[in-house]
Amino acid sequence: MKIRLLYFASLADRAGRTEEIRDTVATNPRDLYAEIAREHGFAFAPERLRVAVNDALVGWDHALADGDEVVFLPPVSGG
Amino acid sequence: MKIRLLYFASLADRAGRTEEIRDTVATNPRDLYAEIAREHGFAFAPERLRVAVNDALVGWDHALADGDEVVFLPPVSGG
Amino acid sequence: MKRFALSAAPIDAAAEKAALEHPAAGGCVTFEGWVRNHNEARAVTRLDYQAYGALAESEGAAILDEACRQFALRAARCVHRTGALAIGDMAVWVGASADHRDAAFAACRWIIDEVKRRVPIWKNEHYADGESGWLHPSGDPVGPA
Amino acid sequence: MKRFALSAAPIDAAAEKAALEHPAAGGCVTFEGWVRNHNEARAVTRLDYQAYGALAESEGAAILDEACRQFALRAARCVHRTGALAIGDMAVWVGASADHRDAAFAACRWIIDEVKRRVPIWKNEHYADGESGWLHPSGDPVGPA
Repeated sequence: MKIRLLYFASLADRAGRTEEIRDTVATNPRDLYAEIAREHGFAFAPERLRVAVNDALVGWDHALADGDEVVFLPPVSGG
Repeated sequence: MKIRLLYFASLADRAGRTEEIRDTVATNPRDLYAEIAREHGFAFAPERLRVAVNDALVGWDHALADGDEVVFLPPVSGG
Repeated sequence: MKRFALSAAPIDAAAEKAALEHPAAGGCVTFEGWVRNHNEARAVTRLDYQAYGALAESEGAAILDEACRQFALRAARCVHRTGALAIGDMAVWVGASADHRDAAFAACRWIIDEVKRRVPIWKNEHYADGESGWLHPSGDPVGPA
Repeated sequence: MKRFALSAAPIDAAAEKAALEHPAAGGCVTFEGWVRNHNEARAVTRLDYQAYGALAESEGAAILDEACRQFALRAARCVHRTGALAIGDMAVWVGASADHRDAAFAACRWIIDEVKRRVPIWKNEHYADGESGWLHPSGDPVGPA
């Protein structure tokens, strides 16, 4: 299925892009992160990230659907 | 000796004045307060008041001098 | 500029806050006391504040100096109104700037608590039923300096 | 008016504070985060804030709603900047009004802590030595992940 990914902060720097559309066999964020972390060389362990699907925070086992927009959130530093 | 007294808040209301000059035999604020509390009918026990002489806080046994300006401060309610 | 002031005119909060700025400060915390329309379940219509001016200024300055020694601040200021105030008017403004927010929060809270406890200012509340009264909170007496 | 907002333009603190007014409120506490010229002993020259807009707005709104349920407030608001900021610029503004100052202080502190912990906004610090880095949880710049 096709998934749209948005990247922020150091993940965008490392990926060299702020978004991409991927055709993936991953069915949940856990597997999807393993796939893209390998490809882009992301150093964050999943424990340090949060995941959002379609602009809402979800768990790592959330079932992905075709057309979903997924964001892996590195630790935040607002304020 | 002559002492100038200033009154604030409910003490001014009770005394019916904001200041007075008294000829007194009191040699410290403790005796002076006993004298004026009797005369003006002040209800505050000295424990609930602070005393200032010449715009500085002092203890109840502070030695008064002729011409001193004395203020008995009821509990404050600023803020 | 004095760190503590009494003011018979409305407080210019923006000017006070601007005086806290410092390039090393990571933020500031301010407290504003407003005249509210109720106290202890009575409807309040307006207030008068009376100050023992000379001692209020020196006691207020002492509190601000103590705050600057106790907390890691870049600046701290306080202004307190005197005279007649209406509902919604600003009665007191306190501000503290610091490199880190812990110090700014702690100092701002400490300053307003000390001002309320120590500075010789009294509030006369006017109630909707026509009565009025000076507030003399009971509580622990404050010793001489 | 939304309680939480992102802003690409300078924050109008006076307008935000005015939106906290309420005749029953006895005061308000505000926190302003300012861009300071140092962090962890490094000289900072400027910052960029990047936000994941949709989630930042909903997470920020959730924090303000939670604050209004947890504390006895009359109003609470927060605005966070995005984009390029210089030293001294206001990065975030938080304000809470309440009948009593305990609630206003506690809520203001809780809101800024939660915003810093939860809202998806990231800071890129630019240092005097020409380096820069995105700040992630501990405050350590991590460069590219």
